[in-house]
Amino acid sequence: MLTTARFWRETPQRYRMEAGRCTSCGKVWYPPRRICGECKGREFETVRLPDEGTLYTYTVIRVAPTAFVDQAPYAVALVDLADGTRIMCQLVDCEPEEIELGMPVRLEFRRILGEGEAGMLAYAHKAVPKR
Amino acid sequence: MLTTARFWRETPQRYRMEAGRCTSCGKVWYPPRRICGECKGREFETVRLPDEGTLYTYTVIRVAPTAFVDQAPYAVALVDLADGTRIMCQLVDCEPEEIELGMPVRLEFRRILGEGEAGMLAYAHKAVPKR
Amino acid sequence: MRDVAVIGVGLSAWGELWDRSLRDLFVEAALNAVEDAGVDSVEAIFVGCMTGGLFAQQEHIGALVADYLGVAPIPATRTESACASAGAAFRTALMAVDSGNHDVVLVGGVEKMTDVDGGGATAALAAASDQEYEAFHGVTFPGLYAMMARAHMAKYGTTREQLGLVAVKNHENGSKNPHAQFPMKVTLEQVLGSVMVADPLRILDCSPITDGASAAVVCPLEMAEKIAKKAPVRVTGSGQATDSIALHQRKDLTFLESTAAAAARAYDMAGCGPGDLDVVEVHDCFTISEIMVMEALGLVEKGQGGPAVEAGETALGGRIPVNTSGGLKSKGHPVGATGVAQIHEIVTQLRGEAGDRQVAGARRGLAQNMGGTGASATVHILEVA
Amino acid sequence: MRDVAVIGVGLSAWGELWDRSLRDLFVEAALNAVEDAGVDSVEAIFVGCMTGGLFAQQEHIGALVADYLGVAPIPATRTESACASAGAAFRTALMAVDSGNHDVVLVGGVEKMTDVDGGGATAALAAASDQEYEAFHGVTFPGLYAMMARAHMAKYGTTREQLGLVAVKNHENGSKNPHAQFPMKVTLEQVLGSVMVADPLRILDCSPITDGASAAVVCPLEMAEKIAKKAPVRVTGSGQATDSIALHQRKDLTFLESTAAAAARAYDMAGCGPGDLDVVEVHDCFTISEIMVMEALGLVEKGQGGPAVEAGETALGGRIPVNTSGGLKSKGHPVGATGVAQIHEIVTQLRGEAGDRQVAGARRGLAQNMGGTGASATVHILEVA
Ligand SMILES: [Zn+2]
Ligand SMILES: [Zn+2]
Repeated sequence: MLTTARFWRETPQRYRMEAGRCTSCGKVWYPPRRICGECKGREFETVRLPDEGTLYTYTVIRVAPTAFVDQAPYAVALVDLADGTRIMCQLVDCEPEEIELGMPVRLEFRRILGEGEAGMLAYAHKAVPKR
Repeated sequence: MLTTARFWRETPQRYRMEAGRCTSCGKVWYPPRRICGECKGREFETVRLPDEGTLYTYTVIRVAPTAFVDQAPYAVALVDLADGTRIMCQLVDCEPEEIELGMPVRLEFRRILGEGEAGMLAYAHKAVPKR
Repeated sequence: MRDVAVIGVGLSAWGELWDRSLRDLFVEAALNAVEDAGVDSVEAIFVGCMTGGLFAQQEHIGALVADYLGVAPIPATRTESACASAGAAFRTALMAVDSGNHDVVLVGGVEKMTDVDGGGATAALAAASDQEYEAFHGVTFPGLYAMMARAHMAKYGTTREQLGLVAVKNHENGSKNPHAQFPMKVTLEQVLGSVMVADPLRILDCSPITDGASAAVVCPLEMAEKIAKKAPVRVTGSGQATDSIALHQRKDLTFLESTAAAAARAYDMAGCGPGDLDVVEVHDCFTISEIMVMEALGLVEKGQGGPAVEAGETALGGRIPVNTSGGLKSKGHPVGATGVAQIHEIVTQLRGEAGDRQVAGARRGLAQNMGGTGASATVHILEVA
Repeated sequence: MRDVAVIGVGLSAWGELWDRSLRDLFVEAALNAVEDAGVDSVEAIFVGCMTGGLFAQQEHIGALVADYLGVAPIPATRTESACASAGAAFRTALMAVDSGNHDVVLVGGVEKMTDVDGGGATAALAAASDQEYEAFHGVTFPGLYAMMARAHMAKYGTTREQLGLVAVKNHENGSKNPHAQFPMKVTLEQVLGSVMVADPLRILDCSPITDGASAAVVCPLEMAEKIAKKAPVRVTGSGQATDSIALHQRKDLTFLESTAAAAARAYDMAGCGPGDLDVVEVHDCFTISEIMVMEALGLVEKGQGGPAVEAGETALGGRIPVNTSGGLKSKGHPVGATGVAQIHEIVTQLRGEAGDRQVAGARRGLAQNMGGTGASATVHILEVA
């Protein structure tokens, strides 16, 4: 179930790709955290993740959870962004057979899913091949 | 969510009020069990609970779970049946101010709730005042 | 068996916290507890949570919080005993230290309850009752306790006013607790005039829906004296027990057998009795609960809970102050976090850090946590070391 | 710390059991374990369950099963670490005995998975991953392991055929196990031709959806020799560890750090290494999992899991038989019950009661249980006493 508060509080991360960079050790955490897992630092500055990267690994979901059944098959990927941060997202605008590990991708803001006719819509970034 | 298997397997207990009587110590368990909590006996005979009893305690639900919101307010009671078995069920066909502890009641088979327009219906016994 | 001490306690913010996630709340409480203890690291985590699944679509709570605390790969396990989940976590953490498997252990609880609406929360909480033979009939948790209340009133003559006075006392105490979610005072008239939830219980008889987390750090007593920033508090008694999950199987609806059994074990272990306590936190999820728990703990005779409240015996300054924190009623009740939040209050009292609600000279306290309608209970006794 | 022994093990029926409820399944397994142990009573219960809430709308699992076993008021606590819930319960039970808090403890696990449909089960299981940064994007558990598989294949040259041979071996073993849910043998061609679930994983790479329960009875070793019906099996090593809940935070997607850390602790405690094991049960929720776990346990070098399976090293009669029970793949995978079902197999092997799948002269075995994509892991080492 999409509940308003759950989605609203992730907005900065999902809509603006905001991460937290530890001011002590420089490690970037996505989503942001309260304490740095590397150095135990507690201070972070907000950084916007780069919107380009390369494909680290992926899969094509053919048996989907109920909410995503209409979209299947669809690819989901781990993308290594230009600053070294790795994120999970869908990989769209390409056929499964076009996908190759290491291929360059760009992040675009897209719709993740909609709930019924008058329900909520959820958005986030998806990767598309850079051509 | 009403799921078919979950409701189907409770049918003997809910529709026919079947309980298990321990053949060693005579204790009646509703719903039936695999081991007797009194004497550790493992053999039970199926008995049908009596359909008359008296009201032990009750409440009137005014803030209801989502599935029951349309029915509120409604009374729920613990009823001591004639054989000494105590069960929980709704108490219907009376106004809250008519309810008294110790009053005689009779069990009747009624609808508990329905799920949407073409969804499942759940039935069980409810207590009604004996007048 | 080694003696175990509590060396740090911490809470997150508590309330209707739309901007805070489950993981974030627990991390806040844990960091507060670790800082309070003054330790650099912990070796294992036990975290209570009742239903991360139904409230937040998230299970695997132990690994989640270890990750967001930045302490992986240490072991982290969630315990669940409905609203006694954190009490069970605390007892499990004691055994982890007792047994020599771990020295410094982080224990706590968390619940994120406001990501679902009121009906959803009612349905999620109903998973602590017998889904097939209680919730199926449309009965809610206030409804189950209402049935117990009516039975108690019929058997012992407990009055509607006595129930209300539990709420009045706990809000009075909560008004002195900076952590309380609802610190406002209430009058008996306000309680008796508040909206009916499940007869005879009204909204001001019920604990609220709360997002929040609690945490504590425990370690062997002999180590505590070396590593802790503050004076350690010793855990001298621990008990846990069960009862039938459904009310219809109870022999006596007016007595909480599981709390009595857990208390008997804890008293025995601590070598003390109810008359030896200076301060007590109990699971007042509803006003009737506090009265019934007082009786099961032996603080009063059976049936005398109502009159004792009326006489002010459990108020601050009374014979045995109960729920100095404000209790679940005023302080809030993030169900999986409550058990360790009670430990937080007892430790605060035994350290003499309770401010306006301090029980003068408190040296021994008890915390009682309860799941469902009493199908689970934990009792812990803590003492100045 | 006291030495702890397993003196009884038991399973319920496993399968798609529409006529059986969660409570009924656990009671069946528990009664089998208690009968196998030959004891009259138990003092406490720890029960693993991943998501009673999302699968069965029922939490408060500890109290529920204590009630239906007829053993209230003994303490009963549920533990949850996703699919490692029962492994965590087992470790907790060891600490309860170790610490002297309890002598005879019942431990087990249960999951009732078929009360929801396939999409519902996929969504419930997703609660073991990061709901907000994994499940949110529509990725499923097969999908997460598929990404790990592809990374492993890219880094080490693991082949699609090697993955398939894990399934072939486990179904071969399962065909010799009367408890197996899917005891049919499968060929490599059948695996490679089965329907795609999440590339490159196919349906025959995946463990099934199972209703079922498992149980064991543990007690101090010195007591075991007096009260047990059969020769006790000694628990010599126990380890548990965590890793990041989300894959995107892992340093190396191809190595299971939590399993390696849990194993290091268990080996250290037992005073042995991977070369000293006679039989091993691992968490093969997917074929790639078994290969990665073999590497994390040190049964083979990093990257050599696939070739070892291909060479038959882990088959019955091979260098180190893995998943003689048929594993999660063939035996079934009621997620919260699996960890103690693995203990059941190791005990059965060490007793020499494994029939056609017996490893001759087995004296030391290891069971590895894993939650999520490896964010939790437990490792236990058992030996003939
Ligand atoms: Zn840092
Ligand atoms: Zn009997």
